[in-house]
Amino acid sequence: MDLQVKLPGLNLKNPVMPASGCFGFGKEYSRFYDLSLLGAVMMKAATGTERLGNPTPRVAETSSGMLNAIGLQNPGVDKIIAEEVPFLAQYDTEIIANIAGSTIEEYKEVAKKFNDAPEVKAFELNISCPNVKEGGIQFGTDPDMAKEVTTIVKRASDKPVYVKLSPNVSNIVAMAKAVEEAGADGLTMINTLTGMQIHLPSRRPLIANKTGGLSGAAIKPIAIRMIYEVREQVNLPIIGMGGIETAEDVLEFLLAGANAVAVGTANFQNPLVMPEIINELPKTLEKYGFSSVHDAIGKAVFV
Amino acid sequence: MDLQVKLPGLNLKNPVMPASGCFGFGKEYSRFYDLSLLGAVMMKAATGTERLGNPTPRVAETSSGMLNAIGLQNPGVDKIIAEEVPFLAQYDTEIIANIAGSTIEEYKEVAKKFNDAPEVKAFELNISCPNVKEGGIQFGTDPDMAKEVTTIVKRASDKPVYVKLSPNVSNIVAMAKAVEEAGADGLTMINTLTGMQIHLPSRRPLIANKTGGLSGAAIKPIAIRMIYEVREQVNLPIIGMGGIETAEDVLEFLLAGANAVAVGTANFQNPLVMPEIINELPKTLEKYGFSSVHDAIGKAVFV
Amino acid sequence: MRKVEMKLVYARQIAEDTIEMKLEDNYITQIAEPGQFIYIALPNFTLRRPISIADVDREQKQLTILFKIFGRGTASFAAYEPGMIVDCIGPNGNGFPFDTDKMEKVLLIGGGIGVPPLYYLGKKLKSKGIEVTSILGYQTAAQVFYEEEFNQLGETIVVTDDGSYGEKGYVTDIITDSFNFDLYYSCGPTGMLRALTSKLQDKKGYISLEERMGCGVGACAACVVSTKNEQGYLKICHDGPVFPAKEVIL
Amino acid sequence: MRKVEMKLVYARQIAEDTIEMKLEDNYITQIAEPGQFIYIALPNFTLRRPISIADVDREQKQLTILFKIFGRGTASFAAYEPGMIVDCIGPNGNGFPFDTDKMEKVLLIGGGIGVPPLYYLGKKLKSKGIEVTSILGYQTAAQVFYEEEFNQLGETIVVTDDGSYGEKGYVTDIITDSFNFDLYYSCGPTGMLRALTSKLQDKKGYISLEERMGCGVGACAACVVSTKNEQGYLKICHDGPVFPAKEVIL
Ligand SMILES: Cc1cc2nc3c(=O)[nH]c(=O)nc-3n(C[C@H](O)[C@H](O)[C@H](O)COP(=O)(O)OP(=O)(O)OC[C@H]3O[C@@H](n4cnc5c(N)ncnc54)[C@H](O)[C@@H]3O)c2cc1C
Ligand SMILES: Cc1cc2nc3c(=O)[nH]c(=O)nc-3n(C[C@H](O)[C@H](O)[C@H](O)COP(=O)(O)OP(=O)(O)OC[C@H]3O[C@@H](n4cnc5c(N)ncnc54)[C@H](O)[C@@H]3O)c2cc1C
Ligand SMILES: Cc1cc2nc3c(=O)[nH]c(=O)nc-3n(C[C@H](O)[C@H](O)[C@H](O)COP(=O)(O)O)c2cc1C
Ligand SMILES: Cc1cc2nc3c(=O)[nH]c(=O)nc-3n(C[C@H](O)[C@H](O)[C@H](O)COP(=O)(O)O)c2cc1C
Ligand code: FES
Ligand code: FES
Repeated sequence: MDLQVKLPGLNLKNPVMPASGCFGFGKEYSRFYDLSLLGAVMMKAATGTERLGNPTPRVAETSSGMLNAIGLQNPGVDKIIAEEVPFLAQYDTEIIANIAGSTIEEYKEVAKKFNDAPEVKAFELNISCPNVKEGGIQFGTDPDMAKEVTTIVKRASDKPVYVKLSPNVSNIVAMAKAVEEAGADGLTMINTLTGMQIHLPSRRPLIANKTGGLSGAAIKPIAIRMIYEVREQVNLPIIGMGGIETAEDVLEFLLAGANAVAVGTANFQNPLVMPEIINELPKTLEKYGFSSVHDAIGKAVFV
Repeated sequence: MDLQVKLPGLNLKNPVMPASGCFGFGKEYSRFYDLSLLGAVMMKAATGTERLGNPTPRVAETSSGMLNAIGLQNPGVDKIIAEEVPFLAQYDTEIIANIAGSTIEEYKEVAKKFNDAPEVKAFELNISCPNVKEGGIQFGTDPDMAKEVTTIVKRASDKPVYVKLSPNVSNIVAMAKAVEEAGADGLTMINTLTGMQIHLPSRRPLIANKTGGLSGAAIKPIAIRMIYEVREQVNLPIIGMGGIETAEDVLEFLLAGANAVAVGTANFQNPLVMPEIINELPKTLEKYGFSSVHDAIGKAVFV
Repeated sequence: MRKVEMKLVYARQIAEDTIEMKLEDNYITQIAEPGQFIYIALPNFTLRRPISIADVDREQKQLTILFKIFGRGTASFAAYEPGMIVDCIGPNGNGFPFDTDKMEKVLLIGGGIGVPPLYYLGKKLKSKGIEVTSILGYQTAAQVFYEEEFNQLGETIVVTDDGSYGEKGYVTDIITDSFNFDLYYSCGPTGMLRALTSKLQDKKGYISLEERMGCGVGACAACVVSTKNEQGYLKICHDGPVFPAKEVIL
Repeated sequence: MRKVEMKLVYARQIAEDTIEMKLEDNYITQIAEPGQFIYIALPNFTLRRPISIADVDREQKQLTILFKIFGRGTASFAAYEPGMIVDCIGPNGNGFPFDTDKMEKVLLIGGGIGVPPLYYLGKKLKSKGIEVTSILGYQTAAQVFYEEEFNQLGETIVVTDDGSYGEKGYVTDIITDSFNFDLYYSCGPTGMLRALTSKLQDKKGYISLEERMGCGVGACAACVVSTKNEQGYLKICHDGPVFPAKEVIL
């Protein structure tokens, strides 16, 4: 069974990769399995300088999901290039850098630095992190700002840019079209939905940041709907994510129009989930009558 | 324990009522228990004339939730007033009419007719049903259109109008403020999030209408977040809903700023869920140190 | 119709992916009629699963169901062990109507997991002196079940799609003009019901339908079927699942 | 650290809402150190639950855990029966450091469900000839557990908040200057640790911390704690849960 997927800048041996922020820079999960099994690795968000993130508690459990408000804790782009990228580069997999910032200037700076790291094959432009107050949320829900930051990052680097879309919008297609016009090479979707949990004993939001991003199986129907809508109207490749737990989920995303997929929260439940999915995928494709991953992409959209 | 809640037009003996569309017009559930136990009943959506709704399948199961695309099937406002309202009026509970339509004219007409039904104590203005293609969705995601329809309905009737907000928006506070300006007496939130499921064997969206509204425990964190945000900035009473299954969930909604709550999907799992919640509520309030429902409202917001 | 706790007293696999269970309670078993269903809650699944009542023993207070492991819900239900409590609503819907004064011979046509409700119906009809002939269709030999039970009711013809057991073909291939009956009753996949009702359009018959359900009690309008008359949509869970064959549009 | 299936071989309630379990496997039991934890998956809960290792029997390949029924996850775990398989990651984190050459007497201070990891530590230290004194604090008599087990390790003082058993008060009330020890180890609620570390600020000690976790393996940065030095945040699941008392900001 042919699992390969070719996307701008990326030759994926299979369509499965970890979602940004759910896999650190790979070291911890490399204790569980060989990272060369993965189609790619999306690194944790990088900002211009070190970020300490939000106070704790940073996570809460919800029905079939979880909330997180990590707040972009990361050692900063320089340290990531010096210490994390070389570790991942040992493996036979593609490295995608997740770029974040509070200002357009910061996005540009991070992009420029990663541009000089040859091991990094593509960028995921994180304009949708709901946990950064200074600006992240506006970039991700306003088409004009999304366009602007995409344009700047495209100009600052020659690597393919996949823009990560926020689901917290009235019109996902408008967002996708805006970044398409700005020259995005692809889309990744969806980021988390903004949610909250109240801790009854303390009568306060449980997450110290009050709100957090909802991820996990709970949001899968929203991810599928948004990918489907965007695939109908926009010509960019899509890396889909949001609640993937099984090979059947992967196929559902492919049918809805994703070209590849990322797995986030499910890693926390089962650190071996990605190799297990990759292992199951050929059987699952065959069961539903597909001869390759490519064969399944968008099949539920254009009929 | 005092469970009473007073809201514009409504004297609720307790804050629990069925969510519109999940309880029909009460007849079916009256076979399970005495509807006088309920604080109120939100009737299924009414349109100007009979609607047949969407083709089947109309529902799909998701992780901790479900999708529905009933499509406003209902016998039309006249028949509802003639046949359904009198049945509900037998019970010692408050009746709320859910008003829907494809045009502003239709909303106005339905409101006018219900205005003459003395048993109906308040309106829930359904500007957010994602399953009506002609216009419903625009009303619910565009602040100006929401304002317009609210203004018209307010003018057409003297009953208090609770506007039902859609969660499929970038900025829920802007929507709430818009309808507040238009004279809304209260808000009900949230309606369902638009989602989709792909049926793998047929390679097509499972729901005949393609997309459906996601409800159930999966969406509770989004409902809590939106209610909290609106409560911080808007002065209208809120009837909260989205994933309520237990008395602790009710308390969570109250703390986040809801003045009363509605239970939807959970009725399908357990037809007795509302009497069970009402029965548990005093113990739950006591456990967390509250002396009445009123005492808990908004306690997590203003601290 | 009530929400009751039924006790699983017996479970076995009787064919490929097909489970037979007996459930005990004081209420549903005392009033259930052939064609009605129970609506079963499974932990951690949002929606209940509708399963037809395949037989009832009022004295023993036991109800039999037969179900196929289809998706994740039925798979988890199949793992239940005797002694466990099953959260059920029932009996739901309306059963197969019959007026024993007006009929002598009936034909039962079941397809796959549509066979079960016909068993309780056939038993009831036979006990009232009606002559029962049954045609039971399955995909393949491994999926055949309840042949012996139907044999006790009257002439029974088993058909398999691949001919690996009984006659080869579809149930509709079997029904020739030589069949002589006043009324037919059928339950099975929609494709089969469509073929059957068009083949038997001159006959009076009742068919039992399936649709994805929300509430299961008539409140949500998820499970509708179009009718040929002015009634518009009917609710399968509430107005059915059994309908006169000529009334509904499949 | 691996993902393994452990077999539940023994379970009993040992105090109010408090369960003791023994789990069997070939891997975790062979390498687990005092202070490490296992990370347990429960069906239909998104996140795993971290539970400290309370004792290990390498020969029997059994590991003991003690946990309190706190919310829905631990309640569902408490209903597990012997023979069932438990999906665990472990052993996670770093245990309590000790250098037996440099110490003679240690003080263990446990609060409530923070007591368990100290038991395995105390056993290990005693076996190396270290003198162990334990102060165990509980809310009330009904919640006291493992007093007998700690008595085997050395002098043990039980304290309850309400005085219904042992001394009345908090563990910090008990520690007077007459206590003589080289090092202390503690685990318990954050409030207790805060009071304790400030009272014992001149002493060297190690404390075990709790925080809500995502991955449990160091990848997601959910479970951080601030440090007093240039390290910034450390991850409790990966760099802890045990930290030098003077290094972290509670
Ligand atoms: C009135 C009625 C009587 C039935 N009687 C029987 C019976 O006696 N034996 C038997 O094996 N099956 C019967 N079915 C079908 C049975 O309900 C489905 O096979 C079952 O719900 C599938 O659940 P799942 O979790 O395995 O599948 P999944 O695909 O995981 O289920 C997902 C959702 O789809 C629904 N669904 C899937 N297939 C069907 C279907 N064919 N009909 C209705 N809902 C469906 C499920 O209830 C659930 O809500 C009956 C259906 C109806 C409507
Ligand atoms: C390193 C470590 C070791 C622990 N060892 C033990 C032990 O030996 N015995 C014991 O009884 N308890 C121990 N705990 C606490 C235990 O993990 C929680 O009581 C448990 O996770 C609560 O789960 P729940 O489903 O009952 O509660 P819920 O409130 O329903 O849980 C909801 C979410 O919050 C998390 N959570 C709730 N309370 C805590 C907490 N105190 N610490 C971390 N996460 C929490 C849960 O893991 C879950 O993700 C330990 C915690 C940590 C971090
Ligand atoms: C703990 C956690 C941290 C995350 N951090 C990031 C991040 O740094 N950058 C980013 O673009 N997305 C981040 N995400 C979002 C995920 O990459 C993903 O889009 C989302 O979780 C949906 O996928 P899932 O349901 O499989 O988890 C994070 C998600 C989680 C749960
Ligand atoms: C089957 C179904 C039908 C619904 N029909 C309506 C409707 O007619 N009008 C309306 O305003 N909301 C309708 N809703 C939305 C609910 O009233 C409620 O806002 C939503 O389901 C969230 O609550 P829950 O999670 O408790 O179900 C419907 C929901 C479901 C599940
Ligand atoms: S399932 Fe709700 S009306 Fe039939
Ligand atoms: S829980 Fe993920 S880093 Fe500790």
